[in-house]
Amino acid sequence: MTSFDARRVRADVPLLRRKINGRPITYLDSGSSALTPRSVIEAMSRYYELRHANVHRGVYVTAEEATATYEGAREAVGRFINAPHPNDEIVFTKNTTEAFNLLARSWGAKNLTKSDAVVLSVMEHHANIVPWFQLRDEIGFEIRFLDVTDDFRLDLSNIDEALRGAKLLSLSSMSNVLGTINPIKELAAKAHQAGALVAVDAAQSVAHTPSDVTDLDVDFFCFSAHKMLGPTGIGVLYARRELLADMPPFLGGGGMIADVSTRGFTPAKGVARFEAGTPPIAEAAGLTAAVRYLEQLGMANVENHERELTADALQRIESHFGDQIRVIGPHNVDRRGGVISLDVEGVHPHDVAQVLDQFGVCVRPGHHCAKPLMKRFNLAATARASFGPYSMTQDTDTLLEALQRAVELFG
Amino acid sequence: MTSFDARRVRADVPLLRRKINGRPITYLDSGSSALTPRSVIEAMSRYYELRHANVHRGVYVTAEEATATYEGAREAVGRFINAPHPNDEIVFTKNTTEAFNLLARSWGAKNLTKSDAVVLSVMEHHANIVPWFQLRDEIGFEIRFLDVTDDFRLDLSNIDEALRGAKLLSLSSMSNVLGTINPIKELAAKAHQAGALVAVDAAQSVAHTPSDVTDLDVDFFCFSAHKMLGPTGIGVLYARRELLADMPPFLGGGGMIADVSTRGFTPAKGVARFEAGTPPIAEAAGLTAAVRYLEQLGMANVENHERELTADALQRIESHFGDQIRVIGPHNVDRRGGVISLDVEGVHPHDVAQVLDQFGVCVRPGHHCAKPLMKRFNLAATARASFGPYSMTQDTDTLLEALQRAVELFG
Amino acid sequence: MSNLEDLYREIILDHYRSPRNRGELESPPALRVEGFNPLCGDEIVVYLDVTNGTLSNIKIAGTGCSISQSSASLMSAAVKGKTLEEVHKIISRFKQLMTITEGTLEDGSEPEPIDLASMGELAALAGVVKFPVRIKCATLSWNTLVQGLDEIPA
Amino acid sequence: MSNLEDLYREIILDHYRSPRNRGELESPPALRVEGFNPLCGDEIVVYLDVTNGTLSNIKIAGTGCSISQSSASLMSAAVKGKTLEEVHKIISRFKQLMTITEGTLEDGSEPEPIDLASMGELAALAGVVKFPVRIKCATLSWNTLVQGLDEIPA
Ligand SMILES: Cc1ncc(COP(=O)(O)O)c(C=O)c1O
Ligand SMILES: Cc1ncc(COP(=O)(O)O)c(C=O)c1O
Repeated sequence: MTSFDARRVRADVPLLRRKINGRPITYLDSGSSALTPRSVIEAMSRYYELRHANVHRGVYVTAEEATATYEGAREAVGRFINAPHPNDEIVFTKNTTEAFNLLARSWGAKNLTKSDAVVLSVMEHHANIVPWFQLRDEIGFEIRFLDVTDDFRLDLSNIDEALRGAKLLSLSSMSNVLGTINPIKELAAKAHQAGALVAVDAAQSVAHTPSDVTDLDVDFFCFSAHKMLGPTGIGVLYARRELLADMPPFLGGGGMIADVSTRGFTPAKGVARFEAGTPPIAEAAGLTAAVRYLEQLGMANVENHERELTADALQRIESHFGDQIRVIGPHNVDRRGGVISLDVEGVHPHDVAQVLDQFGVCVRPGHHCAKPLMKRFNLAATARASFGPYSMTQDTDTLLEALQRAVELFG
Repeated sequence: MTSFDARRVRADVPLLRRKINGRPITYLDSGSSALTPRSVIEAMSRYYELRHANVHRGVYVTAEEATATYEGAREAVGRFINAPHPNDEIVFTKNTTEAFNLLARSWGAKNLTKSDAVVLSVMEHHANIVPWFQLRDEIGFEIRFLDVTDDFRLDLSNIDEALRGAKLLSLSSMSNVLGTINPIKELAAKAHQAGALVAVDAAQSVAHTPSDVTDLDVDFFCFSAHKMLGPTGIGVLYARRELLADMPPFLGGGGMIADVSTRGFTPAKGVARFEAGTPPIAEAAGLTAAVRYLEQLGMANVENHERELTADALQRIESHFGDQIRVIGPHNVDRRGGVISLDVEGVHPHDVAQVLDQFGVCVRPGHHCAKPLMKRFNLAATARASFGPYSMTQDTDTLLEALQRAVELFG
Repeated sequence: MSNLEDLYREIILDHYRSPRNRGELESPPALRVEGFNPLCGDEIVVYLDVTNGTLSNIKIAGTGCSISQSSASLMSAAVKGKTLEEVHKIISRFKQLMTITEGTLEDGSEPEPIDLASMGELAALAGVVKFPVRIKCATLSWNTLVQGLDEIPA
Repeated sequence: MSNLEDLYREIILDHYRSPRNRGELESPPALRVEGFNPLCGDEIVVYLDVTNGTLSNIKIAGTGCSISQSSASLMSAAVKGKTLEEVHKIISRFKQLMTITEGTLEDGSEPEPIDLASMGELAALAGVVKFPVRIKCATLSWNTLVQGLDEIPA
């Protein structure tokens, strides 16, 4: 914690100076999208002001600089998640969702057949469910869902059975509804032993805990820049080099080919094969700045800071509201991140969020793109508060004040 | 021309103040990617500083504002290309390339069978070729290529035959190598008569000529923001409402579903069905600003301005260099845009671009993602200069000076 | 600035806490129509009995927020027992109430000037228009009703 | 700042205008290897005759820019008639010349300090490293040669 100071992070984020309904904004929706520090915004402005050009093939100075900016982001991201060969393993997509579609349509379409199985969990985000359904509907493999226990953990009681004969285990590292952190390293070892590859939906964890694909020993790792203080419009698929080298292309077009004639085409080698068309160049500059910013904070510091905030918030919600507000997620902060889903007795999440908005408190009501999980717990929706590195206890204070009003209004 | 003043446009573009190798930059690569005016850069910065949040489902103020920003871009783009029902017809993609992949994988996969045919042309960009090859390699329809004449026009001598029994005619409105403007309106009428739908690759024309999908009477229209003074990371697929309503989803994930269970999913209705995951929100803000900027210039003014520049440049290149430099494209400015591909006798395009860079002149060497066209004219590459609304005759002056040096060095 | 009291008027909270005409009707003979707001997961089911040109009975089932639930309850109270002609008038008046932004009801017709006094309890929903994202909640049951009426053979 | 004369030295322009060892060899017996730069469309074909551990003949075909063409020509002149051992030494010295940025040759080995004087005409390519995008042009023929040598049975 030495050098970490949330007040300084807060000062770096211009949006946190805004007032909402007469009150300073209390941003508790980092789980949907994190706020951007000034350095990220400026990295993109500077890019457009000084060195914007299309990448690759350019010989002139700004085109070389744009290319270096773009390829530099691969290095930065690779370092951030400890990918051994960034230039052969980091593919830029538009978001986590596209990363999973690429994975399904490329690796999946090539390697899965009718008699195979893919293992997901009931707590997955739709991004890690729907692409598999779409592919399955075409080629007919089996999709197995690991259940979630009543205390909001992955149900691993039948994991060996679930993995038997499976080709892929694809799991989120942190649930975007429950906050639950899954034991990816242990599960990856188990899956590999069973002969399955391992894909991780790291969208929710990447800005809140350290990421190390080498230590975790996973094969695919997907996330979005906008959840890690970076820009919209860019996401990442990490794929282990040997696997990526064998994956057929997904989107077709310029930049992903070795040759094209009027009869057919030959795809390019390496990561270029998966990056058709003009890539998100300014966004790559922003992502690099976001990575640098998080590295300077130190991801272990961020994790500690958010764990303390979460422990405090969980404790205060429980002691203040008792049975009136149910937290849909683990109650202690062991293997749990700063995503707090609330079910307020007698008040619909939409109304909770509406009342909170009046206090400048930003939380998200809804199914959070995790309908199977909602169904598992018989909920239509929750109101979700989530922390970022700029969050502080004063945010929890305002949250409690506003929740109190919601409870009173509908009580 | 009344109010159009290229000097003012130039003053709006920060990058044009840069010096390259000691000389003011001469940016002649707008065909690859256009430069961004300050208003576009600021629209994105302001978005991040004031109202960044994830779209949809949000109840709090900034989430509503972000949603309004994003949906507002649909309206702005719809107005710009005269789409009758923007909210049901404008889909945001990451670039033109993704737009064509979406078209092929959604409309194409649903409507094309082994016995069908799709008509393209030899002058298409890979973005409008490779996705069709990929789909064909799976389902086996016929792809017919319209040829290009020796004077760089679409060869329409056998158009009726080519269209016979075809389900789709997919053509660029302006060649990114030749500058040739194709007679889309006439061809669309012919194609419709023959029972084929019409898709337009407007990537190269959208920032240089007025676009009117209603007047052209086309069914699909694809382009990228970064070629129209807007940001990287966002592109557009316009699809006629009745067609879009029937198209199955492409990418799967959050936001494109009506329901998801552990058994399967139901897709959402409308444009949402095609926008899985967190969309390019800041980029949509930038695109809106770019549209506004171009509207203020007036696309007819831009077209006139660039036509004058092109006529002047073509004439001067010919009179100065004679046979030493061949222009690979139409020689008069009738139905021709400001893309000028050069073949310099005895000097490889790579070397041309390298010498030009020394003068601060930015041109692009290469096959311009149009390999079938290159093969048609027996070229490996050209050096391409292309104009934007900020281009002026002084750019042509410097281009000529630098070309002279290239000819001398290798002569 | 709009405040919470504009949205959550007493009448609305009352209809939310004690919804009128809650339940189901056997279908057939009743018409059963489902409405769905995919964004927030709200679901509504409207049951309609139409006899001799009169909406003789209506029941509401489903789940949703206070605005969608109270709007459904207010709607049911307003239309129950009315002739179809009157029902259509009520719908069109409600529609006007909601059309500070365009296209709140799906048939796209134009709004007219509105007389709040004539609307009874429904007028309590007037505050919703100050909260544009909630308009979808308020109109869910009404759109579902319209859809049901469209299915009734003329 | 780097200028054009660094890149386009006289020797380079000379080898570009009058390429050495241009042509083809019948294959087989000669080994034929293709190199390809997908970014700029340059293609190179290298023909190799190896007899008794010596690169007895080499021919270059294909098209490309002045840098890729002259580098191929310079290469052919440098390696022709040399033993394979000597050829590998020349390759590794050329590699060092190009490694201001990492990974210019594909085998990823480490560079050592370099003695320009010992390199003869090849030293003319030293200016290329100041133009990082052109390194790919200069190394195309060399990577193709390496690929060919790898295919020769030991
Ligand atoms: C005619 C044409 N089509 C398609 C594209 C592809 O656009 P993008 O790279 O933005 O997908 C381009 C630009 O390179 C183009 O000029
Ligand atoms: C766990 C998880 N997976 C995937 C996603 C999808 O990310 P995106 O919308 O950036 O594609 C999200 C965010 O919504 C998430 O929280």
